[in-house]
Amino acid sequence: MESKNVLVVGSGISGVASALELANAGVSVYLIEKEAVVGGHSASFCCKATDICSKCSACVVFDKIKEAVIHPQITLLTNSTIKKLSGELGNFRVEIIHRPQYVDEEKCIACGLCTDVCPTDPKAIYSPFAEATPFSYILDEGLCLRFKGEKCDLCLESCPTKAIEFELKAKEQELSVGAIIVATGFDVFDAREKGSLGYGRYTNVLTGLDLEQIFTREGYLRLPTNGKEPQNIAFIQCIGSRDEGHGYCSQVCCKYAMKLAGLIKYQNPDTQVTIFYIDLQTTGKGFAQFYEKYKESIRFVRGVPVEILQSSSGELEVRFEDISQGKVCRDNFDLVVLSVGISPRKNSWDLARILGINLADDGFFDKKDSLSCNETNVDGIFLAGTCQGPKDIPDSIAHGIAAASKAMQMLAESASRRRGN
Amino acid sequence: MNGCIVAFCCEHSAYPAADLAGKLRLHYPENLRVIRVPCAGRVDVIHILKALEKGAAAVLVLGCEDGACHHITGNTRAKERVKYCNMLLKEVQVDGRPVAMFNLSPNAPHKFVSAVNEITKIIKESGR
Amino acid sequence: MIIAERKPMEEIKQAMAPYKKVLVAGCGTCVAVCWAGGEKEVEILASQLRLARSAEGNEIVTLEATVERQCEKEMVEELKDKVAEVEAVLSLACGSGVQTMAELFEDKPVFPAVNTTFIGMPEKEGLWVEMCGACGDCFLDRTGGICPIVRCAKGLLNGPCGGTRKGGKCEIDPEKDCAWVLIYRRLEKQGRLDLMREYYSPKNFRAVKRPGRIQAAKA
Amino acid sequence: MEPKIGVFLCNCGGAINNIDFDAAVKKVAKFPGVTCVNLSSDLCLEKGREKMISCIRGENIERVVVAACSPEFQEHIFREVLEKAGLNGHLLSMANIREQCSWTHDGDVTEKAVELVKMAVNRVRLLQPMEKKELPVNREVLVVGGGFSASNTALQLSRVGLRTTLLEKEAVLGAGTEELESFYGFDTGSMISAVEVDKNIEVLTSAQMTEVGGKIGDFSVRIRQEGGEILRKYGAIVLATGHQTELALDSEPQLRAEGEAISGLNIVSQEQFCCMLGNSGLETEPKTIGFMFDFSDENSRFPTLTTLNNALAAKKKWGSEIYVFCKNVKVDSEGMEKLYREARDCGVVFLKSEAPPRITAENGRVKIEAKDVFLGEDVILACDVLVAEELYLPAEGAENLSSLLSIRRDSKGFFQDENVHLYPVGSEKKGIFFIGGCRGDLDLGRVLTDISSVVMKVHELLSSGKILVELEKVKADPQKCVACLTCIRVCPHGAIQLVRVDGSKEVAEISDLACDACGICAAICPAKAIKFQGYRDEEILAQIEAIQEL
Repeated sequence: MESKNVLVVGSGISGVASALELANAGVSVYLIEKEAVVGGHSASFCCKATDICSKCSACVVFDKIKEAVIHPQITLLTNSTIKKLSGELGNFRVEIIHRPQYVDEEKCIACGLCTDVCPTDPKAIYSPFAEATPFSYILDEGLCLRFKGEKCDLCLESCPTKAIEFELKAKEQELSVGAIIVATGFDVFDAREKGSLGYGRYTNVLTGLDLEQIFTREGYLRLPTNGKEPQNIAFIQCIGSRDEGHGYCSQVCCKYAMKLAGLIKYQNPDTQVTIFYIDLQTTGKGFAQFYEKYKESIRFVRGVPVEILQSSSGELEVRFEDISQGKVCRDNFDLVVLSVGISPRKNSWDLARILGINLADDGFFDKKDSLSCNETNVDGIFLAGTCQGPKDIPDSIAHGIAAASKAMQMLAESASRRRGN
Repeated sequence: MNGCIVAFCCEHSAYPAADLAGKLRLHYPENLRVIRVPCAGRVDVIHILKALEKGAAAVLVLGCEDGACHHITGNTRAKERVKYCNMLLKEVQVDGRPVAMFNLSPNAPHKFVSAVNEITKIIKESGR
Repeated sequence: MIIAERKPMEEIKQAMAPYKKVLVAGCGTCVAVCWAGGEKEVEILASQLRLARSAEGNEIVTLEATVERQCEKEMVEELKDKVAEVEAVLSLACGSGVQTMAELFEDKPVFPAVNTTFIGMPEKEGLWVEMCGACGDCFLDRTGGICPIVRCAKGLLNGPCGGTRKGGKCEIDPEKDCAWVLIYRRLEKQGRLDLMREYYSPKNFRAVKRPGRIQAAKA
Repeated sequence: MEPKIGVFLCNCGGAINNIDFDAAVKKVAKFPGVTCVNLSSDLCLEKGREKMISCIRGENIERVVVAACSPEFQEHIFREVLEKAGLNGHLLSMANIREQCSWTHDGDVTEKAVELVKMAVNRVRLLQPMEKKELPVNREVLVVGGGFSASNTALQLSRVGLRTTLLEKEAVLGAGTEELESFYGFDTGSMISAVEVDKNIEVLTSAQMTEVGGKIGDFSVRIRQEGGEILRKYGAIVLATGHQTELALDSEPQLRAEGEAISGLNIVSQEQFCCMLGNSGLETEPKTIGFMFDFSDENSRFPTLTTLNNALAAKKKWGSEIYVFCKNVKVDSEGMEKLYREARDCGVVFLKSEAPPRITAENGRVKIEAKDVFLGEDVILACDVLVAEELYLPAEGAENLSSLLSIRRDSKGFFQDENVHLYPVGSEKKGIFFIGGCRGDLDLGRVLTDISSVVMKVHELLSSGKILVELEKVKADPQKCVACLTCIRVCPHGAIQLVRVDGSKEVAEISDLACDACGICAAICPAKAIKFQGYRDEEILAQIEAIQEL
């Protein structure tokens, strides 16, 4: 039986963009997501506007997610992953597993009554982060007393719309779709792997993603240790990019580092900001103006530091080679931000096995050939976004729309071939 | 109740930011009254003057960030109109009550709250 | 079309000081198109007046009306009952509109709220420039369609003067193009440069009887 | 006669706990025109909506106010509820008493909630019904340009069943694909033959647009070809006019050569170097080659891409010594870091300097001096050939094309304003799209993505042949309009045109297809002739009236 609908795996910005384009073109879309909330990493990025918009597209992500969640043609399945795939282009059968979601996102109205009555500390049922869509409460099995054998259902009683349900088991479902768009996104490079930089040991060493989430949730930057405003900040580029394990430039770190630096300088002009870099990537539409404006006020040092030590006073001492003087220097900073790059998903290997698509040598999914941008070696399965390689938000959206376009073209062709004309 | 602040909120940026501020239970003064408009460029000088005539303590126009307006020139036009409005008020020596424009994006609830707090501070200082 | 500019607020407030109830009357044609006296400007001016007077503690009641053209007796006639209710009329029309209103309602004082400035056209959105001085003796055909009486700062008939700046700019205002340089270039393009050699005797402005009267032939 | 208004309050299942709903219901009942007020706790669930429909039908209510959560998520659901109850979906006004009232203030906020409802009631009283209608659109697409992007767009559009016209100002298709051929082994010939054989594509060569009018779904384009002019109608226009490169030689201060004139020396562009590589009959193969990029233009990726590919090709073909002078190597495109490493492994020397190098001439060879950052001292190199830095610029003719279509360009002159809501391929005018080099410097991966994206966007707009619009949402009243052209100049989406109405009078007409409902024209119209349904001046002023203790 010829199926016209499409399965989009992963609801990051490129998955959402593909789903929206197909839905607006009348195709019915299954959008599955392994987490409880839609949006992936880019949903938690902050707006980096100073007196003018710094073109980071975080608000476009916000708008598109909102549009996708309420779109009638898109069936959203959170907490679900692919188990098995069979069939071929135009007639795929996909088996999906739903992890039990104890709070039904349709019913939950985020009133917070359950959190008030919950006896555990930290609370087992809590409000999602600011950027979460659907904005429904999350129940953590690890903390909840009921999953430790106790008969506690205080939250179940207090819930006005009966959204909480404990006796849920993982359930399976089979979908028949015409094409599949893989938009599983990326893993943020774990900065702990670079032990000498002290991420995870020193609280004032953050990653780029941490800084984004601080601005999204608090709106301004305070030192994690003492809550004061940092006076002296360092950004270290190429963490987990352009090194032995990652033979590629993650394309996003220089841009988000400079835009965050611009935001910090705008909020507090006398903060000193230093960016340690290998090659400054100042490309992209609209970035020339931004770079001209902040070129003078940010100190750029060529060369990536190797070690960060925390002195007794809590200040971070960064050891780096100052190339212009040709000797090793030590500078003190209140805060160090490691601009972590984009790495392939840890579980991309077993998804590739299920779908039968190849992995490229750098760990991302492989394109069919150098002249195609979404097709994979399996007809009918397309790649969208950072699962195929590092991209920034506008490129991920464009890549998602392109994947939708290719899926739609292939469906149109296979349908006409079947009709024999 | 020392009079209300009337805020014309663009439905692409300021209105969703106000909703997000609500979801995060961020608090701001109660005397704010939000009027939803399709774009900051829809707000006309007469709307602001009529609000002031009705006794508003201050009038806010909240639009998208400069350069990120869904309708390209909506927020710049609004900025011009607010400037023109302030000039009109100065002509009649009624410039004790602020008319201000703020730019923000839909995922910046903190900017919405700080805009409202800033205007409330200005009103208190001018002793309205 | 006729271009006008709103009078400074100080003047209008003084004119309206003695009155408690006034009619603010706008005109829907020329002054509306140049954003000086249309329906929108009527509302803004009325609102300003009410704000100013309530700040001074002596309220003013304003009636607002805008007719299609204030220089037509039949159209201004429609305001008859509104004018009856008020003590004075503040008209945002050009000079001829204000006088038509004053003629029809002689018992009530009529005050202009705009200064009628010139006959002109929009250079770009929001910027109007003077094009014609209504001298009554048009000789645009011989100056390539550019009027030196109005667009040359000195109104020379046989320009350009000796002070033209580099780039064909006017001696008096470096921003403005010298009208005669523009005339020269256009005539050059049309191959009618011999017109520049002609001598134009001064126009006899006194001969034009004021006020002008034109009786159409096919009445 | 006052319309009968029904107000539906929702306490959100108890989540809204700082509003005294009983007092609120009493106060709301007293508002003029309100015939029934109901309180429920689950308006957004199926049960609540059923009750609402039966109440609207029962009390034959003509206007509905819903005081509950934010309209962002629920407004379209309540519009469907009204339609099910037989009421026009537009006669609804929402009061946000949850996110913008109960959740953001502590203490009792009943007073504010009642006032928000009063504002919604005042507005709903003036709302007028609006019809939806499907307007027909022309399904033909005009693709301007004849290079890689344009031809591939036409091929993919024909695959989804849309007819395209390729407009190429040169005599032949396939211009500007030299780099693609040499770097990726792309075969331009097969692309051109595929275009010629495709019955959905009509090719007009050595043709140019002279005039564009109309709007999305109905563009009328005048095309000049060999002296003759034809007028054609299109539904959408895609610009794929590509880019051009220009040597940064004459514009570069530091490239002033002291002593010998530099014109005699062997300074070439990347394209010329590509051709040198191509032709085997070169008399003297250059022994040392210098490359330069990223000094006068730090925003382009293209110079790095072409330099790395040419350097590698030269190394393999002639084995000559290659020195690259640059400030930062732009590797933020797919596969660029791999190329950069491959070049270094092959022995290409990269010298990074902050200041641009000084070019001088020395007995017939090009001398380059630059202070290398890592060595910390001046490097002086004499080389046979210097591939000078190139500026990546919009194709010539971009200037008059953008004035022809009256669309905005970005700060470097490329098409597409730097507004994130237009990305990836849109413009501020619906139905006009840009792809490839004409909207910025894009590497091959991004160009391919652009092509497929524009195919999707055009398919979405045109393939069904009709677009559903709200009829006369923003309308200019012909009686009041004095055709002062202000709205036409102000409209950011070019949706307003002058049309002749009943014979002589010309008035402004707002096209429902092109209008994006922003209301800028309604605010600026001097004669207040433009009405924006739902946000008319009366409706906004009525909300201000409702604010009590101002």
